[in-house]
Amino acid sequence: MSELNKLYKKTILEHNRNPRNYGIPENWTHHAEGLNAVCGDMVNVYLTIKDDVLQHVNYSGESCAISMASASMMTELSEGLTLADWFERFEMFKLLMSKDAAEDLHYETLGPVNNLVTVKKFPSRIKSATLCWYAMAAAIKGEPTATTE
Amino acid sequence: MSELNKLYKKTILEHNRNPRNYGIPENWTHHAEGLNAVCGDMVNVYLTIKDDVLQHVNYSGESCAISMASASMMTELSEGLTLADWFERFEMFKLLMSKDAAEDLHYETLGPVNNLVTVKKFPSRIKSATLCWYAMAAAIKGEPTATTE
Amino acid sequence: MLRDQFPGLNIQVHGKPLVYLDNAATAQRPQAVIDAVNDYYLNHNANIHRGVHSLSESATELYEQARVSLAKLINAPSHKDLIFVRGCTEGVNLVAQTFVRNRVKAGDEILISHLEHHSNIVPWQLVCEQTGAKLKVIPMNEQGELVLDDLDQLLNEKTRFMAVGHVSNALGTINPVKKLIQAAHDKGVPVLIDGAQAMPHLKVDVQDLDCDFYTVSGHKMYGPTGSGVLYGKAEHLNAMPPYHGGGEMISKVTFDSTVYNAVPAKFEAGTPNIAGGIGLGAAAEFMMKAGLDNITQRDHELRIYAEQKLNEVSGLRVFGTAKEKAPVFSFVIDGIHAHDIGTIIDHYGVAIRTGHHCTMPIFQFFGVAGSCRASFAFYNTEQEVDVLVESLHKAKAMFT
Amino acid sequence: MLRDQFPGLNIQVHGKPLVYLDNAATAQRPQAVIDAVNDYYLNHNANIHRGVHSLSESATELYEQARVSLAKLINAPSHKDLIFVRGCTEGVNLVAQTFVRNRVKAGDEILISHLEHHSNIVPWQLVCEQTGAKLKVIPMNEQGELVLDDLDQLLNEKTRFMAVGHVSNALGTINPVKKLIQAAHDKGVPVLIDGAQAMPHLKVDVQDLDCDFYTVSGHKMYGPTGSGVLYGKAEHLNAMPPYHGGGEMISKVTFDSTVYNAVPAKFEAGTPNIAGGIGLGAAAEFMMKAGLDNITQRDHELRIYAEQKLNEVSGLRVFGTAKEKAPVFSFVIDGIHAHDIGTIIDHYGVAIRTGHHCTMPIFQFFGVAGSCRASFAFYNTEQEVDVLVESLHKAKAMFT
Ligand SMILES: Cc1ncc(COP(=O)(O)O)c(C=O)c1O
Ligand SMILES: Cc1ncc(COP(=O)(O)O)c(C=O)c1O
Repeated sequence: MSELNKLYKKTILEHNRNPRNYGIPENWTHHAEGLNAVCGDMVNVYLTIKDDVLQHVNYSGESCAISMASASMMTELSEGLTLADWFERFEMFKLLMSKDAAEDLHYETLGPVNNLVTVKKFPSRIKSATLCWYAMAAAIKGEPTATTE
Repeated sequence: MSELNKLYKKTILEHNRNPRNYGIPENWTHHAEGLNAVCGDMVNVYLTIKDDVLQHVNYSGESCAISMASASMMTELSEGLTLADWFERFEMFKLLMSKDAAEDLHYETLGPVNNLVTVKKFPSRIKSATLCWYAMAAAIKGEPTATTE
Repeated sequence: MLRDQFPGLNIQVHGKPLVYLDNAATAQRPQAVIDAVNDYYLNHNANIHRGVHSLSESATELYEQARVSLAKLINAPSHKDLIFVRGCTEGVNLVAQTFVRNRVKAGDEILISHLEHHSNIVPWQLVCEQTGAKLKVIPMNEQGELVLDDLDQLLNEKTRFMAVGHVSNALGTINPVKKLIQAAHDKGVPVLIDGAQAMPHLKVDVQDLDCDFYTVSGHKMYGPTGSGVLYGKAEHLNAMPPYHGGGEMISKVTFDSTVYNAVPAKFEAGTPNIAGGIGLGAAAEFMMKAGLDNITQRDHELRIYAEQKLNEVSGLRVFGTAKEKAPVFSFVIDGIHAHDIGTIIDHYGVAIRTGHHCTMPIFQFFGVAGSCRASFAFYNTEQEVDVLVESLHKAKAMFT
Repeated sequence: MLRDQFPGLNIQVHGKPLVYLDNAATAQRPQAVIDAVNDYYLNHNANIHRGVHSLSESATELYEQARVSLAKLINAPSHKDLIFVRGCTEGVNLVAQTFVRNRVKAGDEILISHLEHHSNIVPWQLVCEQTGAKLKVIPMNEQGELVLDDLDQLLNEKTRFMAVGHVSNALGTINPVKKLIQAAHDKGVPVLIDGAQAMPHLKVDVQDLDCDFYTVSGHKMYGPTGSGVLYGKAEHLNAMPPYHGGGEMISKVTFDSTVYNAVPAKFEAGTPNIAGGIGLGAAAEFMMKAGLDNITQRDHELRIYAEQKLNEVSGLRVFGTAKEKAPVFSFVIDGIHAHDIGTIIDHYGVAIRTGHHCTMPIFQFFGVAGSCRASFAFYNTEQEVDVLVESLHKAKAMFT
């Protein structure tokens, strides 16, 4: 059972219970919807971008603990970053989630997001973790929707 | 090999080499084309029917020995018959060719046509033997083409 | 025991014995089906219908014999009324494109129900897009049953076709299809029944139902993947234009014109899934031997037991409580998302499906994104229900 | 020896060892393919793509891995450019209906060749019927080679699409497809290559060919029946409307509207032939391991040997004597109809095909109703050629 306990770590469960930056904000400059075709999960990301800096990052949606925690941690990590810095972290995150990556891969800059590293052992759940990131990338690029690859 | 020799009996081979009533006649009252969708065999039947009696029965086409012999023997058998008598023989012939029929089934009235009895042991060839009969039935009924069932 | 004939059940998942409760997605296959597939590859490996050699003859014989078995299983008037297809989805699309598309024009209506699988929704949406016809929907109630109060208006002079599922894959509801067919026929409307989920559970009699079309997924009725049949009334099949063009479906081809073959060949262009068809025949024989009544009886026992056990789990809510239902349970548990439940109980060997089960409109109705679905087959056991329930308690413990 | 890996060859027919020379109809499968199919049914029996449970995950992994193997075999830019289909016929029909049908109008032209299989003729006739477009045909010569002298006129400003076979199933001719594709592209015409008969014999590189679509029959390349792939350039696949409606091909369904999934899922509605796809992946791996160069080399040896031996039979005439050809021999013998030859030599264990081989126009060209066809695979032997020739002598003896 240890794999399972690693997946549903305290941090993850805590973010799931108390998601940060959750809910539709009053104003935003960018928005996109993420759709997971396989299971029907949906997540909406709302951004306020000013001078290429992510001022506010919010999200809404109903989804599993992995997806909730991932989005919650992503919003915390993202706020205040420049777009360039954010895309750098997105690349790291993709590597963290890639099936072939080392089991104990860790990116200092990703902070608590590293807690998601075990997800890659659960192939059908990887998209739960990545959906919000793809949605956010879409929002930044001005695309209305994202589906996980 | 005996099955094979029974299939390609002397009578059959002889009819194949010297088909009776072969060729397109100058006149006819009824005609139909028989098509075997599976192998592309075609046979054309030309009839002269007067007062419900089959005055002349001819056929043309290029096909295998079984088909040639069957058509040749059919034309010989048919000439002079009333339509009612012919359809009676058609029913007998269908029984002769049916897979579940006794191996040594024999209908006195069918005469030499009984030589085809072994065909039913060769499922893929049954249609070769029956095509001309279906074509003739179609011709009598005024249908332009027949395909074996 | 019948269960012993299903080798796919004898495996371990995460070190635990598999508890396979995802039968509505795809069933396990009995050894007889696996053997029939292998027997074809090992002893009769040839293409069918076109050969004069013995191998091709025996392969053809096996394939056509399978069609006969299936016709017997659903009591079709003739095996010639059965078209081999990849599955239900292809069956519905075939009817949509070759029977319905040419009969409808802008303003006409096609009637489906709220309980349909996407495979019995999207093909009709495509036809509507292609023709300007409108899709109408028989509504459902909180129990997951169809509401037939307004059927008389829904079936009106604009209705050209009705397509309804026999059993809901998401909720298990058994629809009153015979009654629906009767009502449609009273208005001259032909009907397709999506039988994907009925076949594994019920005795289906297409003549008694009097449906115009009936679609069957092989892989859900213990047959091979990529197999299925479409039953159609002969008068329709004979009148319909072909679907795919290709070998086998023609009598004569020139570059100027082509003469089509007779039904069912007309609809079976190209080399079919020969091994799949033969295996599906074996599945039909298996079911007739096991006895449809026995299967239905076993379904009923499992359903009653599971219903009771699941209702004892606090915070668990079952969607779909129709009086007539197959042993299919869609449920959610307060505070734990379905996917998390699925992942957790998988670690106890329990395989269920989570999500929308290709029936998004049903879950839109209930206002949730999806559910957990435990779907049973006759080979499941009461102990497996217990393992499911225990594992659900483990999931709850993890999240509190 | 590679041959030993094909258990379907080890059988007796009429008490004689099987000499299987009907490979162009369908191939035998290596044990590795049969094992892969069984492994799925025994150890990974679940539906794919939609499950969070381990069984579904591993089935999905196997299925998607098969796609990767096939992409490697034909050197596709990405495995996402491959759509699983039932076989070549479905591949051609899919392209005809979703890519070509919407691009042509009355008066436009679709170009095929005289050497095509019905599966690459009838789908285009159907499109022509549906749209008023005209079918044009690249002619052939007595050798069974395409005559390209008038290609410049055949590919004109009205031409909207070209569909040509890579290798003729009836004559074995290997067409200069790369040259044809280049010529078509020079006029802005997209091209589909029917690769049914090329895959078992040749190294196929879709990027080198630069074809827009390439269709593959699994059962002819040593894979399971009911399997195949359609390769398409990503830009086309992304732009095409879906084919079948159903589960898996959608992202979001409501009764009002539906959002389609990304390629390849967009074209893979419903439960696919999972076991078949997995088996086809094993066939691709088998071929890469055996080595395409070795296969082609062995083909060449068999072709040279058979050509010589058949030409020694008096009264025997071979149709199709192209310089570039696969080991496929269509022939007739004076005074004996092809079907009779087929039946007779079957009694000596020799399985060949007789008839028009789903290429009626080719035999209309030669003025005969059909032929005998002996088609070889790399696992055939010189001794088998000898048995074939002996049996032909027996047939001749019987008829004289
Ligand atoms: C050249 C060619 N094209 C297409 C096909 C059709 O392939 P399938 O029957 O697998 O759909 C065949 C096989 O008969 C063929 O030989
Ligand atoms: C009710 C229902 N209809 C149609 C389908 C589609 O069947 P298949 O996936 O075999 O094409 C399914 C299976 O998912 C189903 O449950």
